[in-house]
Amino acid sequence: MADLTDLRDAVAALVSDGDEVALEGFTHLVPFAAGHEIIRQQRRDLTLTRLTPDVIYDQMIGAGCARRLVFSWGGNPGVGSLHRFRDAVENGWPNRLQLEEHSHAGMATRYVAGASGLPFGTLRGYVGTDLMQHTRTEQITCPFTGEDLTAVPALNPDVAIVHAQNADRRGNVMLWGISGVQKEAVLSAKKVIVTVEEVVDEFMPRPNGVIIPTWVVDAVCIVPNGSHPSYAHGYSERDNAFYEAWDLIARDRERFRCWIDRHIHGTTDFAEYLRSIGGLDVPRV
Amino acid sequence: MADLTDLRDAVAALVSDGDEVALEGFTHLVPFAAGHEIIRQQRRDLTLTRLTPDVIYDQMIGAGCARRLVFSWGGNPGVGSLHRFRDAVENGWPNRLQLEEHSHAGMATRYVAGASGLPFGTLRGYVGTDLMQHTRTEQITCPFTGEDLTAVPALNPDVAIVHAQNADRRGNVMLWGISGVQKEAVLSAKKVIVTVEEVVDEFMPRPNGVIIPTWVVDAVCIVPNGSHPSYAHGYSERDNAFYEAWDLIARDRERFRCWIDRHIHGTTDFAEYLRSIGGLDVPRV
Amino acid sequence: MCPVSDVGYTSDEMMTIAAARELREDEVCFVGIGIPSTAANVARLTHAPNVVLVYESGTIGAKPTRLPLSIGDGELAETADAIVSVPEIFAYWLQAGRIDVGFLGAAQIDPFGNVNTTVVGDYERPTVRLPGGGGAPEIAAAARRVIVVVRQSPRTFVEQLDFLTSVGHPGGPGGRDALGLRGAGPQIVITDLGILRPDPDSLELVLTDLHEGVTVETARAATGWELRVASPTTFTLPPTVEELQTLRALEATKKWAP
Amino acid sequence: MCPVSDVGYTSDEMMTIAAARELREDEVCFVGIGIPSTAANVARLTHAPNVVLVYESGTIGAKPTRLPLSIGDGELAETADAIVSVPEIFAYWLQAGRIDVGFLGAAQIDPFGNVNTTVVGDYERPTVRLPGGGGAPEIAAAARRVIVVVRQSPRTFVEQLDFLTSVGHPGGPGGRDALGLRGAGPQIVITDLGILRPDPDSLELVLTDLHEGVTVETARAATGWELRVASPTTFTLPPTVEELQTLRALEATKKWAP
Repeated sequence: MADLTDLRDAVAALVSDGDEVALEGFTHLVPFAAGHEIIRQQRRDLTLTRLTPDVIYDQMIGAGCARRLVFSWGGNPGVGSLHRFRDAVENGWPNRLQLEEHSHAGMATRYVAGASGLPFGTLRGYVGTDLMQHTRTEQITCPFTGEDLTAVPALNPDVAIVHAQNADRRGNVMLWGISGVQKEAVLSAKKVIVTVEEVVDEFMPRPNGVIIPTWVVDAVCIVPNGSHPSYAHGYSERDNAFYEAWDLIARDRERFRCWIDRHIHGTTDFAEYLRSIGGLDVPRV
Repeated sequence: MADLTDLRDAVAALVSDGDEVALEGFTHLVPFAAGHEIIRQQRRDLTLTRLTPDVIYDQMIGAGCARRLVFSWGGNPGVGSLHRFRDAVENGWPNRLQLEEHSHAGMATRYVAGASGLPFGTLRGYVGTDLMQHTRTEQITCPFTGEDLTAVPALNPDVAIVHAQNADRRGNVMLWGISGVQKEAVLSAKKVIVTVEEVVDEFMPRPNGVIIPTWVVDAVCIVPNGSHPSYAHGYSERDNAFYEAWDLIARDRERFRCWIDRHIHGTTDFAEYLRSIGGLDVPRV
Repeated sequence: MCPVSDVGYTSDEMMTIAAARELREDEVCFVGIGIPSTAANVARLTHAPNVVLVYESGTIGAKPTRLPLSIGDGELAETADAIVSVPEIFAYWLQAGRIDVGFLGAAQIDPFGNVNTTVVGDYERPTVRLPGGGGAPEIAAAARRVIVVVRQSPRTFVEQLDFLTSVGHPGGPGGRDALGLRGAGPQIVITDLGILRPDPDSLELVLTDLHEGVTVETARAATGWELRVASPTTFTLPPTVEELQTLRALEATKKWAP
Repeated sequence: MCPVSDVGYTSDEMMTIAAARELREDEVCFVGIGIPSTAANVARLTHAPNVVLVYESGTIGAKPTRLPLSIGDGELAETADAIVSVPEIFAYWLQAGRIDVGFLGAAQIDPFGNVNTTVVGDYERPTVRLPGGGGAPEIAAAARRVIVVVRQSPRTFVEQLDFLTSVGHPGGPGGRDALGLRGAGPQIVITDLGILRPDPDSLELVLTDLHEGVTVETARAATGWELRVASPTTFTLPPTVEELQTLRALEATKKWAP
C-alpha cells in the first residue's frame, strides 16, 4: 500500500545519492515538482534516466544532481536546445556528464523488459547507425528464423517518479491522455513515487486511462500543478511561455544559477515555487 | 478503411480453407457468430488458434472445420470438458486434430511478437515442463547477463476475428472490460474481421477501453449479441445455462450433429440462430 | 461432491476453508476459477480483507460480490481496481515477480508437487485429454509460493505423472534452482483429507495435517505412493461458523448469477 | 526564417507545402514536431483529408485544429482516434510495418540520405551536442518510405556525417537490404531550395526540382558535396492560394495556443 505523504518526505526517504532515478512523462505529466525537490535536497551523483530529458533534466543537470544521463532525445520540446545539458556535455559544467544514449524505441523496449522481469528486450533497431558503437546493444539471432535482431538491456531504475492526475483514498493512481512510458517506468523500478493533482473518491473512465495499483507504489504525494510547465490533461494547459523563457534563463550559467537559487533553493515547496515565478498566468519574458 | 459489411460476405471473402484463423476473446466477447458462420460456410482444414478453445472451438472442431489447433487451455469455462475437442484428440472424430500446445503466457508472448513485427518473443516459461518436448520453443541466452530464457515463435494468423461492443461510422472499433489478447490478435493477423454490438456516433471513455483504428480492420459486421453465450460488457450477460447445456449436447456425437444441423446449417444468420435456440432468456436444459 | 457429514460440513468445504486460511492480509494472489477463487474470496471476506486477487483475464484487485462463473466474468471487471490485457498480466505482473501466492489445481500430482493438467495416458494418444496448462506453468514458476488444492485419490496422487505441466520440486532440493525458477514452488498441498507439505530436507510431500475425522490410513489409501506421515500429525481446525457461513453464502451466489 | 520574397511566399513555406504534397490520401504518416507536423496537417486540410497522423507520443489519427507545440500536446490526445503507450506505438505500429511515410529532419545529411541529429564534432567532445535520435532511427528503418525535410546549406549537406543517427542508403544499392532494414528509406529530400531524389541506380541524391526563383548554382553553393543535378530539372509548382492560406492559418494557431 502506498503512503500518502509529503513530497519532501518521500524524496528524503526514497531518493539517495548515486541512485538511478527515472522521472518519466512524455511532454505530458512531466514530474517537475519532484525534480525540484531533488534539486532542493541536493542529491548528487544520480543517474538520470528518461526518454526525453527536457527542461526538468536541464534543471537537474545544471544544478549538479547528475553524474550520468540515460536518454534518447534531449531538447526543449518545441523550442530548441537544452543549454544546461549542452554545457555539461560540451564543457563539463558544472561537472562532466556521462551519456548512455539510445533511441526512443530502444528505451521503450528497455523499460518493457524491466517491467516484465526480463534481462533484455528485442527490437528491430540501431542497425547501421553509429549509436551501436556508443551504447550497449547486442545482436541476437532468432532461434526459429535465423534472423538477426538487436537486444537491449532491461532498465530497472532504483526509483521511478511520475505525475498523475488522480489517486484514490487507498493510494491507487490513475493517469490518462498521453501516457508515455510511465506504467513501464513504474513497474521496472525498485521504488516508486507518484505526485498527483488531487485525491478523488472514485476514478472515472477516461481516454487511455492507466491505473497503477497502490501496492506497487511507495509514496503518493498531492502536488497540484506538479507537472508545471508541462500539463496534466483535464487539469492544466502547457505553459508554453515558460518553455520559451527557459531558453533564455538556461543560456547563461549565472542567470541559471540565480534562477535555481531564487526559485528552488529559495522556496520550500512547489506551491511556494509557483508563487515565486509569479503564478501560472503571467508572461514569462 | 474497414468495410461495413455482412458477416456472411466477410467470412466468404476473407476466410479460406486451410487458413490459420484466430477467433479471440478471453471468456468475454467470444466471437460466436463468426465461428458459426465459418461452420455454415463449411470451411475445412483450418488451423484454429486461440488461448482458450472453449465452446466456440468445440463447435468448429466437431463440425469438421479444423485440421490443427494452436492453444493453451481447452475447456468449457466454469463447466468442465470440451467433449468435441476431446473426441477429436482421443478418437480422431470427425477427423484427427493436430495440436500445437503452449501455456497462456507463451501464447500471449507469441501474439505480442506477431503484433510487433518480431519473429519471436522471450519469456520465463516452459522450463522443466513436458510441454517443451511437444511444442516449438527454444532456449535463448541473454547477451548481457548470460541468463537462459525461453523463446517462442511469433503468431501471425491469416485471419483474426474478434467481437467488440462498438464501431463508429468510419469503422474504428472500441471494446472494453476484459480485453484478453484481442488487440494483439488483430495486429498480428494478415486480415481482420470484427463483429460489433452496434455502430455509435462517438465512443465514450470506458474502463480498459481499447480502440482499434479502422485502417487495420478489413471488415466490420454488425451482429447484436454476436458473442452469445459469452457476454459483451455493457450489453449482455453470460448465458451460463447455455454453457451447462452445451456439456450435454456435446457429450454425444449424434446429438451434437443434430444440434449443428438444426441450429447452424438450418439457419441463415446469427439472429435466426438465436431465435432457433429459443431466444436469450429461456432455460437451456 | 461429498455429502455433509455428521460434523456439519463437507470435506470440500473443509478443503476450501483450509486453503482460504493460507492467504494472508495484503498478499497478492493469482487465482484460477473454481476452488481457488472460492477460497481466495472466503479469505477476503474473513481474515484478509485487503488480499489482492489477480485473475489471469487481467483483472487486478477484483472484489466480486458473487462467485465468478468464469475467469473472465464481468463481475471481476466491474469490481477490479484495474483491468489489463492478458499479455500484460503475464509479463508485467506474474513474470515480473509481483505475485505472492499462486493457486493451482491438479489432475495428477506427484510426491514432489509436480502437477499434470494436460493428459492422462500418452500425449499423442491420450486416454483423457485434459484442458492443458493455461496459466498454470508460469504461475508454478513465478509466484513466490504456490498452494495446490486438489481432492486426494490414488488416481490423482501418483508416483509418476503422465505429463509434467507445472513444476513443483523436481528431483528434490536444488531442482527449481537448476531450472532457474524464481518462485519457491508448492509450499502446501491442501486436500479434502488433510494437508501435505514438502519435507524441509527432501522436499517430498509429507502428510502433516488431517482434517477432522480422517485417519492416516484413509489418507494413505488415497495416495498412489508410499505416503510419508509427520509424527505427530496436526488436526485441522474445523471451519468456524464465520468461515462456513461466508463460504456457503458465496456458493449460494452461483444461483443468482446471470 | 526567410523573408517573404517578391513571389509572395517564403522559401520555408514552399518547403513545407512541397512536403505536404508528398502525402497521399489514406496514408499513415509518422510525424515529428515542427515542419513535418505542419506539412502533414496542411496535407490533411487540403488534398488528403483522410491521411492518418501518428505521433510518437502514442496518438493515432490525430486531427489537431491548431499546430501542436510539442509531440505530446493535449490537442493531439483530444483529437486522436486512439491513444496508446510509447512502447506500443514503436512496437505494434512502427516496427510492425504499419507506417507508410516517415518524416525526418536533419542537422546533417550526406549524399546517400543518411542523417545526423546527434552531435557536431567528436561524440565524446562534441562542438555541438544535438538532441539525439529520439524516434528517428527506427522511423528511418521501418517506415515504408521516408521524406526528409531540411534547409539546404553547406553546413547541413555534408559529404561525411559526424555521426550516423538514421540510416538512408548507406553504400548505395543493397545497403539497406544488407542491414535487414524493411522500409525503402528516403525517397525524397525537400529543402528550401528544391527537391532531391535518390538516383535510381546509385541512390546518390540528385537535385531534381528547383523551387521558383532558385538556380542550380544557388543549390550547388548550398551543398557541401559535388551536387549532381538532373537534366532537365523540374520547377516546383508554386504554392496554390489554398495551400498558402491553409499553411498560414495553421501557423497563426500557434499564437492562440495555451
